[in-house]
Amino acid sequence: MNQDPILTLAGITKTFPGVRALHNVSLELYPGQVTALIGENGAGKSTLVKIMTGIYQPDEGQITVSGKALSLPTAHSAFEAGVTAIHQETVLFDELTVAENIYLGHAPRNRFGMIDWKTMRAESRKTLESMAAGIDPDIKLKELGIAKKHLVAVARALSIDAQVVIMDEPTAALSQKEIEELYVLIDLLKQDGKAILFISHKFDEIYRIADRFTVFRDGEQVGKGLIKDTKQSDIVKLMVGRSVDHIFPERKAEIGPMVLEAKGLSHPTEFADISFAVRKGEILGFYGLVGAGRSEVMQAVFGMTRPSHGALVLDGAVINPKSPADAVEAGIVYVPEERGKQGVITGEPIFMNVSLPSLQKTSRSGFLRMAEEFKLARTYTERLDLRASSLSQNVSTLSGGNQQKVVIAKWLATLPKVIILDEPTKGIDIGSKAAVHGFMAELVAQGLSVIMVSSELPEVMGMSDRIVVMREGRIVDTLDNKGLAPETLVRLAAGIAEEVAA
Amino acid sequence: MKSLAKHREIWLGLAIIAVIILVTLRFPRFSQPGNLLTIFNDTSILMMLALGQMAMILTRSIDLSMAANLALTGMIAAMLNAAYPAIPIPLIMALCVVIGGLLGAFNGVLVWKLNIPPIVVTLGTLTIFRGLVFVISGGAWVNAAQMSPDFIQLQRAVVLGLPVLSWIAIVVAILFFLLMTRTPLGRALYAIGVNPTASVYAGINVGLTKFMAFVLAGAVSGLCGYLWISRYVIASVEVASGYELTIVAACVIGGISIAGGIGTVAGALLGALFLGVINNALPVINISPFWQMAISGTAILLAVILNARGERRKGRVILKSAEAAHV
Amino acid sequence: MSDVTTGRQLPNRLDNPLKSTLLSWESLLVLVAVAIFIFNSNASPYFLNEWSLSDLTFNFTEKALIALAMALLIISGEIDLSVAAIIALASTMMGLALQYGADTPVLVAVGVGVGLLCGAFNGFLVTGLKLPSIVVTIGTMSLFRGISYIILGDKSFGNYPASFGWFGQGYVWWVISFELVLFLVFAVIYFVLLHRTNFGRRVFAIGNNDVAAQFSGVRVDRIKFILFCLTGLMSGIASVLLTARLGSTRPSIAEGFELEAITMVVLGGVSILGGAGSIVGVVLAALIMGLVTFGLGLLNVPGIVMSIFIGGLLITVIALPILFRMWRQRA
Amino acid sequence: QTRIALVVKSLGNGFFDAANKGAQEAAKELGDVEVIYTGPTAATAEAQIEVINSLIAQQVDAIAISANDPDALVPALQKAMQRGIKVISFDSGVAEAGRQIHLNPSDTNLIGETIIKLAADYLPEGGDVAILSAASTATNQNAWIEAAKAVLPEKFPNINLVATVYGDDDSVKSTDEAKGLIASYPNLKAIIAPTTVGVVAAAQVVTDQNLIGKINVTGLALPSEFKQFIDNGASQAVALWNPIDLGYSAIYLANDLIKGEEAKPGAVFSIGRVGEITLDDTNSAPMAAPFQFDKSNIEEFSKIY
Ligand SMILES: Nc1ncnc2c1ncn2[C@@H]1O[C@H](COP(=O)(O)OP(=O)(O)OP(=O)(O)O)[C@@H](O)[C@H]1O
Ligand SMILES: Nc1ncnc2c1ncn2[C@@H]1O[C@H](COP(=O)(O)OP(=O)(O)OP(=O)(O)O)[C@@H](O)[C@H]1O
Ligand SMILES: [Mg+2]
Ligand SMILES: [Mg+2]
Repeated sequence: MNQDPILTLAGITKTFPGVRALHNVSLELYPGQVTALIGENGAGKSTLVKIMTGIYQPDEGQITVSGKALSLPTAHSAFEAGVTAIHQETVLFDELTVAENIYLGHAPRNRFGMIDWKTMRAESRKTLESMAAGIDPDIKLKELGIAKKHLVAVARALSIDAQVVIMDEPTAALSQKEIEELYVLIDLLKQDGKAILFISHKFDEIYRIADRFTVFRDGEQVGKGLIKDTKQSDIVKLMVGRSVDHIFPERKAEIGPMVLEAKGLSHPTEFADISFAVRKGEILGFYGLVGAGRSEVMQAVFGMTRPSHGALVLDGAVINPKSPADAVEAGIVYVPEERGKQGVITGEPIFMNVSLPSLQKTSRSGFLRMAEEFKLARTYTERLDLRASSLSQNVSTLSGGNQQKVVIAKWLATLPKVIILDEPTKGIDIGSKAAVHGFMAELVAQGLSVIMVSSELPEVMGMSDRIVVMREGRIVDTLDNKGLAPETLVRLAAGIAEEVAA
Repeated sequence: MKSLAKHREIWLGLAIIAVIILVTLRFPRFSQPGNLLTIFNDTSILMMLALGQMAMILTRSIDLSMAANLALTGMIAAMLNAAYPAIPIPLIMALCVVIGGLLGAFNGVLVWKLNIPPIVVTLGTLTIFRGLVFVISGGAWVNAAQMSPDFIQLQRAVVLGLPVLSWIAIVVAILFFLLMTRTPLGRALYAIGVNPTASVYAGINVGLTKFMAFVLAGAVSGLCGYLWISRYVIASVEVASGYELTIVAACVIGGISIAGGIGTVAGALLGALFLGVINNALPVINISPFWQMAISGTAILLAVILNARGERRKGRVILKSAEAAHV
Repeated sequence: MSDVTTGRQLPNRLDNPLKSTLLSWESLLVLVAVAIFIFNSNASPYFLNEWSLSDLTFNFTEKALIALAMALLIISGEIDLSVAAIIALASTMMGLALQYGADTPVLVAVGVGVGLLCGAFNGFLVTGLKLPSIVVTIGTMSLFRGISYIILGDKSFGNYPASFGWFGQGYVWWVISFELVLFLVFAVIYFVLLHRTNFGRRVFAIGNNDVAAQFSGVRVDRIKFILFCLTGLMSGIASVLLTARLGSTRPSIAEGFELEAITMVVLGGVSILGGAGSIVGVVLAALIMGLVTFGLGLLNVPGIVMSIFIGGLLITVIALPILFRMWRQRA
Repeated sequence: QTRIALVVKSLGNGFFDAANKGAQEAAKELGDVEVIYTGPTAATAEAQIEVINSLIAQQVDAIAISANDPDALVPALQKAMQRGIKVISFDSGVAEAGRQIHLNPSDTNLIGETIIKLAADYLPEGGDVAILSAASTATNQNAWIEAAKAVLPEKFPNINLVATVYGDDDSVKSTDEAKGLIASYPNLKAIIAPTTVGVVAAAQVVTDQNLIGKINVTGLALPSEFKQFIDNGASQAVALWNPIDLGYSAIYLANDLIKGEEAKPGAVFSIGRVGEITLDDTNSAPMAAPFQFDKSNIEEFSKIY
C-alpha cells in the first residue's frame, strides 16, 4: 500500500472554551481504503469531522487534499474540495422531501438556472435504489424512522461526487440487515477509489470493513496502523489506555432496602417492559449503545414523559409523577445528558442555577432571600470543588465539567432519595471525572440511591454494583458487577454473536 | 386528522368553496363568474403581501413593517405622480419595487449584521416608515384629482377578461412559486426554517438568506404600495394601518407555520382568499359586517389548532417493532 | 457532610456593583429620560408646570399598566398581541352591564373579570393546546374585538356614573391622579413579584431555557398560564381606567395599544427572546414614551412624527450596545 | 396675543385643510390671533384627547374642535373649560356638556333633506337608495341621516332607503362597504355618501364596476377632490357648504368668547364677512344652506376648495 493519501491532516488543534478537543492530531486517508477512526466518547472524533467539512475552523494545522493545501471556510467549500460526511447527529430537514434532503445545496439545475426537480428525483431514486434502501424520494423525511434517516444521510453523501466520504457512527441506529446493506455500499465506494473515514465504537464492524485504523485519546492521536496486522486487544489498549491511570474509588458497599422499583414501564414507541430496582446505597449502572433508549426511560421515571403502562414504587408507595416537579417532590432527581439544553440555565449565574429547585427552602413565604441562596449554593458547589471566579459567574462561561458540577450541586441541594445521572462524565476531563466518581461514591455512602446511565465501559464497570444492559428500547439483561468481562457487556449491548467478540 | 395536515391547501380550498356555496344558496348572484373574479381582484393585494410575509415566516422571522412600507412607498409613488405626471407608470411601479426592497434591506441588514430579532427591528421600522409618510407629505393627502388618469386606470384596464391588478397578482404568484420551488434561494428559505443548524451543514449562509427574505417582503410591499394607492385613489398616512397583522393572519390561515419551514405558495394565496371571500360574503348575505372580525378571528384560531395537530412532532422511535408499524 | 473537601472559598460577587449599575440598560434609559426632560423644559415654556406634568402621565399610564404584565410574559418567552382587544371587550361588557343597571363596583368587577377570563383563554390555548402564542393572540385579538363589534355594532355605550369616571379622571391628591397612583402601586408590586420572589425567579429561568427549567422541577405551563392571566387582568384594569377616562365605549377603543405596550417593554430592555429584563427599565421606558409624546405635543408636532422618534429610539438603543461590543472586539 | 387651536378629526383631510385656510384668513383679519392647526393622524377619540391635553398644557385661549366622538371627548374638554379655555365644536359636534357653542355647517334638517333631494332629483321614478356614512359614532352624519329619514315618507314617497352602512372615513373600508351595497342590492339606483371620504370611494367603485349611468353617487363632496366624478358621470351632483367659511366662522366665534361674550340661547354673534348667527336652545347655530355642485359649476369651485 504505497499509494499517496488523498487527504492529509497535519498538526490539527482545536480548543473550545474550557475544552481542548483536539491537540496536534494528524490523519491520512487513502483512495480505495477504509480508515477507521477509533476513540472513546469525547475523544474528538466528531470535532475532527467538522473541521474536515468546513463547519469548524482549526486553531492550527493543515488540510491537504490531493496534494493541495486548502482551507475550508464553509461547508460549501468542503463539498467543492470533494469531502462529504454523514454526521453523527442527523443534520437533515424533516419537513423537506427525501430527494431534496439529498440534494439541498447542490441541486441539479436546468438551463434557466432553475432547480431541476425531475433530474433530482430521478437521481435520488437511482442512488436510493443502488443502496437498496427502499425509500421513496418523494415523501417527506419526517415520515421515516431514524434508521432510514441515516440511509438518507448516506445517500446525500453519495450524491456529492466526492473523493472523501466520512461516516461518523453511521451504524449506531441501524439494524443488522441495514448494516449489511451499508457494507455492500462501502465496498462499492472502495471499488470507485474513494477514501473512506469510518467512525464506530463497534469492533466487529471495524474488523469487517476497515483497512486501516487511527486511534484518538482525549484529543490526541495515540496510534495508527493496518487492521490486518493488529489485534483488537491492542487497539482497545490504545483507546482506553487512560484507565490505567484512572482508579475508581474504593467503596464498602452497604446496600440497604429497596428504594425505587420500576415495574413493566412501557411506552408506545420508545421502550417496553422496563423493570428494575435500585436499593439504598447502591449504584445501578445502565449500559447500552447510544440510542438504546436509556435516557427515555430515565425521563419517564423523572416525570418528563408519561409511560403508557407500568408502575413506579418509591419506598413502598406507588408514585405517579406527572411532571419533573412531582418527581423532585417525591425525591427523584435527574442529571440530564444534554447539559446545555436540559441541564443548566445558561444566562443565569451559578447560584441561581443551584437554588432553582430549592427556592421553597431558601425563601420566606415566597420572597427571595439571596443570602440563603448563596449559602446553599456555596455549601454544595464547594463540596464538588467547583472552579469558578464567583458564585455570580454566569454558568455559560464555565467549562463543561464545571457546568456538570453545577447541575449535580443543584440536585444535591434538594436532598433527594434517588439521583439519576445520565452520562455524568460526558465531555469531562480526566481530573474532574475522578472527582465526579469520588462524589458518587460519597453519595451512596450517605445512603442515596444512584442510577447511572453511561456508555463508557470503564465507568460502568468501575462504579456500578449492578448493571442493566439495554438495547433498542428493551432491557437485555441485569448483571451483578462481579468478575464481569467487558466483552460480555459489549456483546449484550450490540447484540452480536459470541464468536465475533474474540 | 393526518390527511388534513397533509392536504392543508385542499381543505382550505374546500372551506372556501363551502363558504361560496353557502352564500350562493341565499344569494345566487354571489357565485356568478363576474363576482368571483371581483373577489379575486379585491384580494389580489392581500395575496401578494401574504406571499412576501410567507418568505419571512418560513425563515422563522416576521415582518411587521410591511404595511408601513406599503404606505410609504405608495405615498412616494403618489407624490411623484402628482408632481411629474409624465413619468410612465411602469417606471413608477419599478421604482416602488426598488424603494420597497431598499426599505426591506434596511430591516434585513439590522437582522443580518447586528443580529437584532426581526420582530424588534420591524416593530421599530413600522413606526419609522409610517412617520416618514407624514414627513414627506407634510400630512397632506394625495387624492384622486391630483393623480394622473394613467396612474389610476392602469390596474383597472381589463386584459383577457381580467383587470391588470389580477394579472399582476397572478404573475407575482407564479414568480413566487418558481422562486420557492425552483431556486436555491427559495429552498434555502425553507431549509433555514426547518433546521437552522443543518442549513449551516448544507452550506447555506443563514444571515444572507434572511436578508434576502426581508428584501423580498419589502419589494412586494413596495409594489403593493403603488397598487393600493391607485386602487383606493387616496394616499394618506393611515393607508393600510393595522394591516400588518391581517397579512400575518392570512399566512396563518394558509397553513404557514410560525415556527418556520412549513408553508406553500398555494396556502398563502388561499389564506388571503379565505379572508377575501368572508369579507365579500358577509354584506351580501346581510350579516352585519360587524361579524366579520370575530369570524376571521375564529378562522385564525381554528387554522392554528388544526395545523398544530398536523405538525405535532412524533416522538422518537426506538423500539424496532414500533418503527416497523410506523413507517 | 462537612468533613470532605473543603474547596476554595467562592465569593458571592466579584463585579463592582457601582460599575455594573453605571453600565446597565437602566442607566442608559435614565440618561435618555433626563435628556428629553431637559429638552422639553427648554423647548416649551409650558412644560415645567405641575398640571402639565400631571397631564403627561395620562399619555402612558394605561399602556404602561399592561406593559408591566407584558414584561413578565415576554421575559418568559411568550407574547400577547390581544391586550388592546381585551380592553375593547372588557369595556363593552362594562357598557353592557351598565345597561342592566350595574353600579360602579359591579362595573369594575366586570371589567377586571372579563380581562382575567380573556387572559385565561389565551393561556389555555397556549399552554393547554401547546400553540405558539404569537398566532394564538393574533387570532384572539380579532375574536375579542370582533365580539365587541357584534355587541355594539355602530352604537356606543355612554353615561357611565360619575363615581366610575373618577377612576379615569379623578385626582387622589393635588395633581396626583388616580391612574398615576395605581400605576406606581402596580409598578412596585410587579417589581417585587419579578425581582424579589420565587415566582419571578422561575419566570426568568423559563425565559432563559424552558426545557432546562422544566428539568429543574419548575412547573412551566402553570407559570405561563398565570402570566397570561395577569396580562389579561392588567388589560381589564386598563380597560376600566380608559373607559372611565373616555366616559364611553366604542368597539374601536384602544386600537393599536398592543404594539405600543410591546414597544415599551422592548425599549425597557426586556429581551424579546425571553430571559432578561427589569421592571425598572419598563417603567423608565413608559416615562420616556410619555415625555416624548407629551413634549413634542406641546410643540404641536403630530403624533405620527413622534412615533418616528420612538421607533428610532427603539432601534438605536438596542443596536448601540451591539455595535459597541462589535467595535470593541475588532479593536 | 390670542391663541386659538383648530382641532380637526384627522390631519391631511382636504376638507379640514380648506377650513384651516378660512381660519387663517380670520386670524389675519382679527390681527392679534394665532391659529394652531392640529389634530391626530388617525381619526380616533383617544388620539384627539392626547392633542387636547397638550393644548390645555399650552394654555391656549380657545379650542375649536371637530369631534371624532361626541361623548368620549367630553371629560377632556370639560377639563379644558375648567382651566379657563373656551371650547366650541364645529362641523362634527361634541355633546352639550363638553362645549360652549356648536357651529353647525348648516341646518341639520336642511342637510338631511338636501342629501335625499340630490338623489331624488335624478330619479323621477323613484327607486332604491343607500347611505354610506362615515364612522358610526360621527355626530353630524348621524344627525343628518336621522333628518333625512324623517323627511323621506312625506316629501320623497317613492325613494326607498334600503340600507345605511359605515365606512369610518377610511377609504378602504368605504370601498368595501360600497361594493357590498352594490352586490346586495341589485336594484340600487343611488348611493348617498354624506362624507367627503366616502363619496370619493363610492364614486370610484361605481366607475370601476362600469355602473356609470346605472348608479348615481351623491352626497357631500369637496369639489377639488370630486371634480373627476362629475366629469365622468359617476355623479350628477353633490353638495357642500363652504369649509373655508366654516373655519373662518369658528375662529370668529372662539374669539368672541375669549373677548367675553357669553354663550347662551338666543345670543347673537357677528362673524365677520359671513354675517351673524343666533344660538338656539342647545347653544348651537347653523350656517348657510349647503351649496350644490354639478357640471355647470364644478370647474370653477374645484379651484377654490
Ligand atoms: N461546540 C463545542 N463547544 C464546546 N465544546 C465542544 C464543542 N463540540 C465538542 N466539544 C467538546 O470537544 C470534545 C470532543 O468532542 P467530539 O464530539 O469530537 O467527541 P467524539 O470523539 O465525537 O465523541 P463521541 O464518540 O461521543 O461522538 C468533547 O469534550 C466535547 O465536549
Ligand atoms: N429518531 C431520532 N432522530 C434524531 N436523533 C435521534 C433519533 N434517535 C436517536 N437520536 C439521537 O441519538 C442520541 C441518543 O439517543 P437516546 O438518548 O435515546 O439513547 P440512550 O440510550 O439514552 O443513549 P445515550 O444516553 O448513551 O446517548 C440522542 O442524542 C439523539 O439525538
Ligand atoms: Mg462524535
Ligand atoms: Mg440518551
